[in-house]
Amino acid sequence: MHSGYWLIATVGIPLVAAAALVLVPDERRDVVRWFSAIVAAALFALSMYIFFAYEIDRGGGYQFFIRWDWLQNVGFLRAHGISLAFGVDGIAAPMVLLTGIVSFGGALISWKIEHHNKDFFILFWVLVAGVYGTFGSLDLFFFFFFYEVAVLPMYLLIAVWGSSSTFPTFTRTKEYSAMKLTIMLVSASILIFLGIFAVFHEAGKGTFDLQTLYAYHFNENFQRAVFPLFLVGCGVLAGLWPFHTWSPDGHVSAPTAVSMLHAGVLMKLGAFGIIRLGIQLLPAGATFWMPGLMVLATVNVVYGAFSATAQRDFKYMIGYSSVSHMGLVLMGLATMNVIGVDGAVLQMFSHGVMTALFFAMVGSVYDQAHTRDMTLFSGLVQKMPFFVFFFGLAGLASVGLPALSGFVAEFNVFVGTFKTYPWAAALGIFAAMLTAVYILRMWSMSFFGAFNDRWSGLKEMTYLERGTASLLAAFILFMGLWPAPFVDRISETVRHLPGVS
Amino acid sequence: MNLNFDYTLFIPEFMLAGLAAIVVALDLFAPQVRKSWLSYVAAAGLAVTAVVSLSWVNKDSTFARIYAVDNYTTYFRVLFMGTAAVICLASARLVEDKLRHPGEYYGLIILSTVGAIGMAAARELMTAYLSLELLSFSLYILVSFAKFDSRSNEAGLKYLLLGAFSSAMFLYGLSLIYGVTGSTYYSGISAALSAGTHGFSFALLMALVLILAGLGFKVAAVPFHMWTPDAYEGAPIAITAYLSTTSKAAGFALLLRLFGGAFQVVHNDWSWIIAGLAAASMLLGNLVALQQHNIKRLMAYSSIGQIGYLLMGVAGLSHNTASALVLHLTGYMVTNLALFVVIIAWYNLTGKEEITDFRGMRERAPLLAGALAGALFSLAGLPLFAGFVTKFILFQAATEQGYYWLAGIGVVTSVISLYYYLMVMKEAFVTAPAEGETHRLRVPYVMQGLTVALMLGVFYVGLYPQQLFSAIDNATRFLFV
Amino acid sequence: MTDAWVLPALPVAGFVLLLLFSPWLPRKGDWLAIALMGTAFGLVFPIANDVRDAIGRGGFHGVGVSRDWLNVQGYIDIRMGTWVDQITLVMLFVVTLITLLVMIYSTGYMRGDRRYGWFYAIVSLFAASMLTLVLADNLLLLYFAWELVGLCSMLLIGYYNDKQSAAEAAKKAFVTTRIGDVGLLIGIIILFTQTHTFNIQQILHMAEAGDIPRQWLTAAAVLMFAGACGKSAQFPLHVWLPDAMEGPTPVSALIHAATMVVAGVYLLARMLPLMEVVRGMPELITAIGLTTTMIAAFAGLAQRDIKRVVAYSTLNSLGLMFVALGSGMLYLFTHAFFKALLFLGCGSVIHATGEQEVDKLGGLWNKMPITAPMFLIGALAMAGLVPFSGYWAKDEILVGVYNGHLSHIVLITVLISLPVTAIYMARLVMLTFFGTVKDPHVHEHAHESEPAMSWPLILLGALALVGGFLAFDGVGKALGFHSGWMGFVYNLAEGPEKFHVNWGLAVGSVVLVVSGLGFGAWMWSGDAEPSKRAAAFSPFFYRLFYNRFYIDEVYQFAIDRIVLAAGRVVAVFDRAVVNDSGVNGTGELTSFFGWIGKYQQTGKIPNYALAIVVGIVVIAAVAFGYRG
Amino acid sequence: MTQIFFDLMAAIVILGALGVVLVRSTVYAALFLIASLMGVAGIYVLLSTEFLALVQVLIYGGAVTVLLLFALMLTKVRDLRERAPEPPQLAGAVAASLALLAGFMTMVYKTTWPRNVGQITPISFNQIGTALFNRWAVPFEIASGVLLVALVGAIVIAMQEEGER
Amino acid sequence: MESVAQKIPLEHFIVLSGVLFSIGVFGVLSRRNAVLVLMSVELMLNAVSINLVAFAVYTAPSLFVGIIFAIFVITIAAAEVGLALAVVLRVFRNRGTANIDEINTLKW
Repeated sequence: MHSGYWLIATVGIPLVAAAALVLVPDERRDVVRWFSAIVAAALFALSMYIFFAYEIDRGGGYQFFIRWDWLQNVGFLRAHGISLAFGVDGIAAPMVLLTGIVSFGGALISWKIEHHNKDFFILFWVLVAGVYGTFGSLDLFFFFFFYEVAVLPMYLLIAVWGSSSTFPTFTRTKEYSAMKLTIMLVSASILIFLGIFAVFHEAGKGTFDLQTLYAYHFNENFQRAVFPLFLVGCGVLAGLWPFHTWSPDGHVSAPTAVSMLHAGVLMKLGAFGIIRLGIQLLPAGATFWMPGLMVLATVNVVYGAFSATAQRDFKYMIGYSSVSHMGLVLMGLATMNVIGVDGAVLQMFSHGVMTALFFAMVGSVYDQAHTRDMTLFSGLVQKMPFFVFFFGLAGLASVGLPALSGFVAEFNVFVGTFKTYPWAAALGIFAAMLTAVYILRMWSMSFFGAFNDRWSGLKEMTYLERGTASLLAAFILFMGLWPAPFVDRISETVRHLPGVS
Repeated sequence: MNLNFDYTLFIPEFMLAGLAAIVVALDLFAPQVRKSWLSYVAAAGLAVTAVVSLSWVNKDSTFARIYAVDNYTTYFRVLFMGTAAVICLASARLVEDKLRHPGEYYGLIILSTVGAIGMAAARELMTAYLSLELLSFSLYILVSFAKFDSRSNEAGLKYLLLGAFSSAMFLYGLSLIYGVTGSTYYSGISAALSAGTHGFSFALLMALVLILAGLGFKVAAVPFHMWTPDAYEGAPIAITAYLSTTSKAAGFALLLRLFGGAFQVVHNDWSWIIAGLAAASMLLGNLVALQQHNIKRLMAYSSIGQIGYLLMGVAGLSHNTASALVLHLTGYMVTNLALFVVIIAWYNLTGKEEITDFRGMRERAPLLAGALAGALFSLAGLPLFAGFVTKFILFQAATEQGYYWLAGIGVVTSVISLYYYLMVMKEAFVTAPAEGETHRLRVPYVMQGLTVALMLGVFYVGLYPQQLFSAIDNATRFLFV
Repeated sequence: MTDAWVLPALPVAGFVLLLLFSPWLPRKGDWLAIALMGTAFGLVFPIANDVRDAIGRGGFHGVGVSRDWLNVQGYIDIRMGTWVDQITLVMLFVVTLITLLVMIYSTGYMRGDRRYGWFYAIVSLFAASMLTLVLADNLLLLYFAWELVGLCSMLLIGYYNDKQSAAEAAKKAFVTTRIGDVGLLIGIIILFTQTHTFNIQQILHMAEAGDIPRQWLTAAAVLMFAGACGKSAQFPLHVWLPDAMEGPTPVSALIHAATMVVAGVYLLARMLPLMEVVRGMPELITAIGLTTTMIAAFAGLAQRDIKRVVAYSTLNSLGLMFVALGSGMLYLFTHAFFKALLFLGCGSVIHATGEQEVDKLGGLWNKMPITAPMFLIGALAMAGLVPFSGYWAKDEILVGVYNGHLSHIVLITVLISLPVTAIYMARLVMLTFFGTVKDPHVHEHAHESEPAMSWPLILLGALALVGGFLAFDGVGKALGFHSGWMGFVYNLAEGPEKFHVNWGLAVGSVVLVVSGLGFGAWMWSGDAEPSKRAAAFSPFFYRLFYNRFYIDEVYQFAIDRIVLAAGRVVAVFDRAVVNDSGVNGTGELTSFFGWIGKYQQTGKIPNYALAIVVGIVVIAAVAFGYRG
Repeated sequence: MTQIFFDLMAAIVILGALGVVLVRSTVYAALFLIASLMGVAGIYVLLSTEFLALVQVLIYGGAVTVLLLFALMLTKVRDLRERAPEPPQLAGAVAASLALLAGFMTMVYKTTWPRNVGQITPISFNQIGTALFNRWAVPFEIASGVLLVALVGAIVIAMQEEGER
Repeated sequence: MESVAQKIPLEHFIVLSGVLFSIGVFGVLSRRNAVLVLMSVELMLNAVSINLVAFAVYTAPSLFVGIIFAIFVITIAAAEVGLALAVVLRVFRNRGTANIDEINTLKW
């Protein structure tokens, strides 16, 4: 067994970093940058360690387990009432790694932020802490705690460092997007909130400890009644149709690193929540409601893909493609079979890295051109071959090209789905084809063709950006070519999930 | 009957009375002393008294069964004195700039604290009522303390007239209770009610309604809340802070003691009323707050909303909910104080109190802006800050009593509240400062210290409330004897 | 044989090395790619030798070796590995050889190009993927490679990235084949869910043993066939191939003639036992192949771009291979040579003249003494004139069709296509190398290509000339195949299938081809007066052929008016209904309630007091009502 | 006899109260208030609580009413007649107070009130004093606090500051 | 004077106090002058006192808590009037009116 201190450090380090940054004077921008880069690197290393040190042959249970009692024997709480219980299983481990990768990338990409970069990184680290905390928590209270921590900095991150855009038919101000994102996400957590209350009350154990609650067998009717709360509550964060609109608008307005984290890890929290709270806690409820989720997920997949084909803004397109891809995650979860859920978790990882890469790329062109309208660009490849290369790589991953991570994940999802809902799988694969349509549409529109002289001032990506992109790309390839390290960990846990056959 | 007439129980109250006298005397007889020193003296005195009052921890004694000094009282003693100390410190600059008679100002704050403590400690109706009036009278005066500000006068008049009106209602209710049970002791009432003289039930109902109206007015529960926004807006800003903290908390201290001690046996007769008030408060407070432009009015409606959350704990009154309620109350007070310290500091520096006037706070006073953000997040119930934990526990306690629908309204309105808190934050962080107002502002060290200390308090409640919650749990145990 | 994975590994190494280091390598590293490819080509022979020896010993069943790639114990076990048998071997030989030749050729053709290193990197990647495709022992790896060759194809079609048309063509190629791939993927998944394996041999066994429910088997077969159609550009997914000519010509030769486009044929050959089990499947395949053949033949008549004509001839050939359904391996083999030859010839012409409109070329015979005859050989082989390789291969197909249980209409249709093919090949040759010089300026500049380009032409020309003789057992035996080449390729247990000539068909086809050639030569001789008259005579047909039966327009309509329009509708719905009404509407409604509540606050004391009293009265009323 | 006395006093109380709330002239209203409060004192007498009656007369009759009249004079120098309330306000007031009254009446009607407590022993001033300073010392102290606060407050608020008018 | 309890039922006092209280409420709701509003509040407080005394006499005469309570009520009422008048005067001095309809700058 490994020490749980490593895991708790994933939350502690960013929180301490945020607190430490408060003390740095505003003007010392480089100190902030270097400090954050070092923190990010440390977290990345830590995440790698946690992921690779997770032992496969132990039946997929929780490792790196640690428990610090936090609030107990008081009020309605009994022993271990609320404890800082941490541990990762085979599902959380890849998510921890994902967070490490994306936050490292995000921190590096944010190097060029000049405006109050101290504040930016404080909020950034709080966000990262929240994400790590959610993935690591084995306590219902702290799960929700960190879940909200992850949402909390989003408003300022978007509203202060984001950008407003004007489109032919409407305008998206950053304040609007930030507000919508925050309000929608917090609204969704209302349902989780109530669900948690119900679960706690029903179990009557006086504790929020998840493992204790997992051991309790909830009445079937209760499960059916409460599961939708978790499903929709977490689903909104996962971009569940029709509660997805916060996501594309949020992307459009967010600064690069925030978009990366937002699509890269934040949306994963939702799907992760469905597993942790929904499936694990209320398996019978999950079994009962999953056909409904399958319908919604299919709508997600197809709807997102269709929407994406009509977008002119890079970020909108990627945003809607995220909706579509997160739909695949939900689809995988809805199968309730090992391969499908495996695929869903793989897709979470894959989409996280891939979309982070997307946004990193969009950021590098937007920072120079101050527009993201793909119709205005043309022949970018001649000026920015690296940019196009990485963008293309991410695009191909999202298309589901083999040898890239997207394929492994989508394939599992489709296989899993096909077993139970062939029609949904067929529609999903059809949407994967639409993905090719919009990715290539963008490609041929903006990257190829005669170079538009208006953009002669554009420069190739900086070395820092290339490095970041390479990091992300490396993981796309790693998972695409050799998925075993991921699949071994995930499947070992998934096969033991209750209700998953 | 063997009654205990131990006057040592009142040492903290006597100290406070003495302190008030000292402050007034200092103002009167030493005019050359800088007036801000008065606030330090008052705050120091309050702090010392708070420490002294700690010596009654875990002692359960009453004065003639009228005035209990148990953990509950001790808790609120410390809480109220702490709050008063903060208010005194925070008002220093304001009083110097805008108000006259600083001695009386601080003296009244201190005396009002006595009233508030009395409300928490009283186990008898008359005492409770008189304590309430002591607090109220002080507040009437404090609200209209800005004599030359017609808004302050107006606020004072409204508060006073409506306060008198509603205290008459309250009294009528008390008189009926007295008629129904023949006692003014909580224990006597409880005993009479559990003896089950059901013929009285309609009078009892009427009495409960009227008492709730009176206390509802005190804590500003809808529909008895109408004075709140006006009084908040008109009052000197530090008094607004005081109104939103001690005044409310004292109301709840009384409510808990009264309903826990006297009316718990007829829980079914009133719990739904409080639930209704809670729902109405949460909804109206948070909805109307959406439309506000003045920060004080906004805070007024926000506090109405908060009252709704707290009432939720009263509706399903039990030991657990009471603990949760007091925990939330504490978190709310600390947070609100932090927020108001920021607002006061900003007001002192800029003289403005519209929400749009907060623009550029991040540039001009980063510390204040940071605290503002933290406090607003806390009020909205987001984690890392006090509001999340306390609200979570409060709502959980309420749902344990079956009030899922209330908790539902509670969380929905929390989200609504997040919207207007974020609008404030938007001005502070996103909007650029106006032309020519870009220079850094120098926040006095006292205010800086207060801000930091209160924010640490917010984090303490939010991040590790075990001791606090245990203490509260110990305190609320005495409610139901 | 068990080490066959080395074959794709070599070009993969080339790809990685070039991708990372090509800017710093001398000549951008083309030598590296060529050397690695050459090694791979060389390594085919030991493998072939092994297989041949194994067959000689009897009981050869193909050699597979695989490793775990993704394993969820008890649920899914994907093993990646190689499988070597005769079909594989044919493909390996073709792929490595053609790739090598194209790479050599490209040193001349692509010289000085800005992205020279990238070109070699992608061609290496393509070679690797194609080799993986043919070596794959399981459907998933096959799909893996299938998609990757598609990617390389797309990248190379869009190689001239400053041309919008190239980008569009690349997009079209990828999306169109992707439609087929969707089918393939679903087919694979269906097979997996029914058999719990991806291993091709196991699946085939189960299919033959009838272990797979009929309806699923049918679905899988049809869907996989759709994949084959996409990749091999069969009707109705053929539209991308002519446009793919936007890529550099060597690429057209390699990918869009010799190797990638026959992947569909390869897939069908690989899955033949499964296809044959399904009722109606062979008929479907034949029908699709025939349609493609006819469309391509007629459309080829009217094209103006030299490469497009060859592209249609490719379609034509692919159609034939489909018609043959498994008996087309010889055609596949020889087609690779003569079609690569044709394309490289075209490249030579284009390189020399900088022009690819046939209307502007002409009279190049003397100017290009090597290219022209080689091109002629290729054209004649394509037309199927005896004794060029195409003849024998085509004869094989005709015999197969004749002997098969198919309707005579099939045979007649195929026969009809023969003279048409001959006519447009003749037209191509006449317009390019003979006839009058239309553009003196172009003619002036024309010159023979450098050796690096000519030698591959010559080699391919030789192969196109003699490749067909493999059909004779004697030749096969002389090369060391015990039962002749055909026997080697097709039959393991049932004994060698002899090459037998159906004289009627043989003579008939020759007559048809010769008459076609003659007619073509007459039509386009000199100033090509007869052809103009013919075109003027029936403008309808001319336009129909020239516009490729308007199939592209149909697609364009489907994409623009259905898919993209649906996308726009969904996007507008999302904006207007979901967001502006659903999300913002909720917010505004909430705000409106606040607005109503706000104005209850009148500022007047009596009103406030009234609220208190009303509150009390209401609560009391409820309480009394509840109690009373 | 007792009943008649009660009816008389009740009539005075209620008519006086009605006068307070209905009469337009503010000074008359104040005089009606005196009448009404004296009626209340009569009720106290009826209930054998003479001490309270005395207090009532002294405080209300002597102090409060004078104070009120004083205030009226100070604030309404020009116009001692109050305008009638707006119809909506009046309607609301009538409806609300009638509803409240109905509530009280229902309550009275529905509740069984205690009877026959036996003989009332008049309570002496002594007893009241002892109780106030002994058992009820705490409320008494607090009440004195309230008075102090009111005193200080009234002075602070009403005091004419330097430079004012 | 003979005992009241034999002659007059307790209800009469409660009805009287109820009516008085309601009239007071009506006054608060309908009067426009702040001083008159205050007078109406006094009526309400007196109603309370009547209640308290009546209950004291009828239910627990030996403890006479109600009478003590009534004394406190009267005390508070007096203090209230004093304080309120100070505030009214202050308002009048600043605004020139004691009409509560016109004191409505703080609203919405």
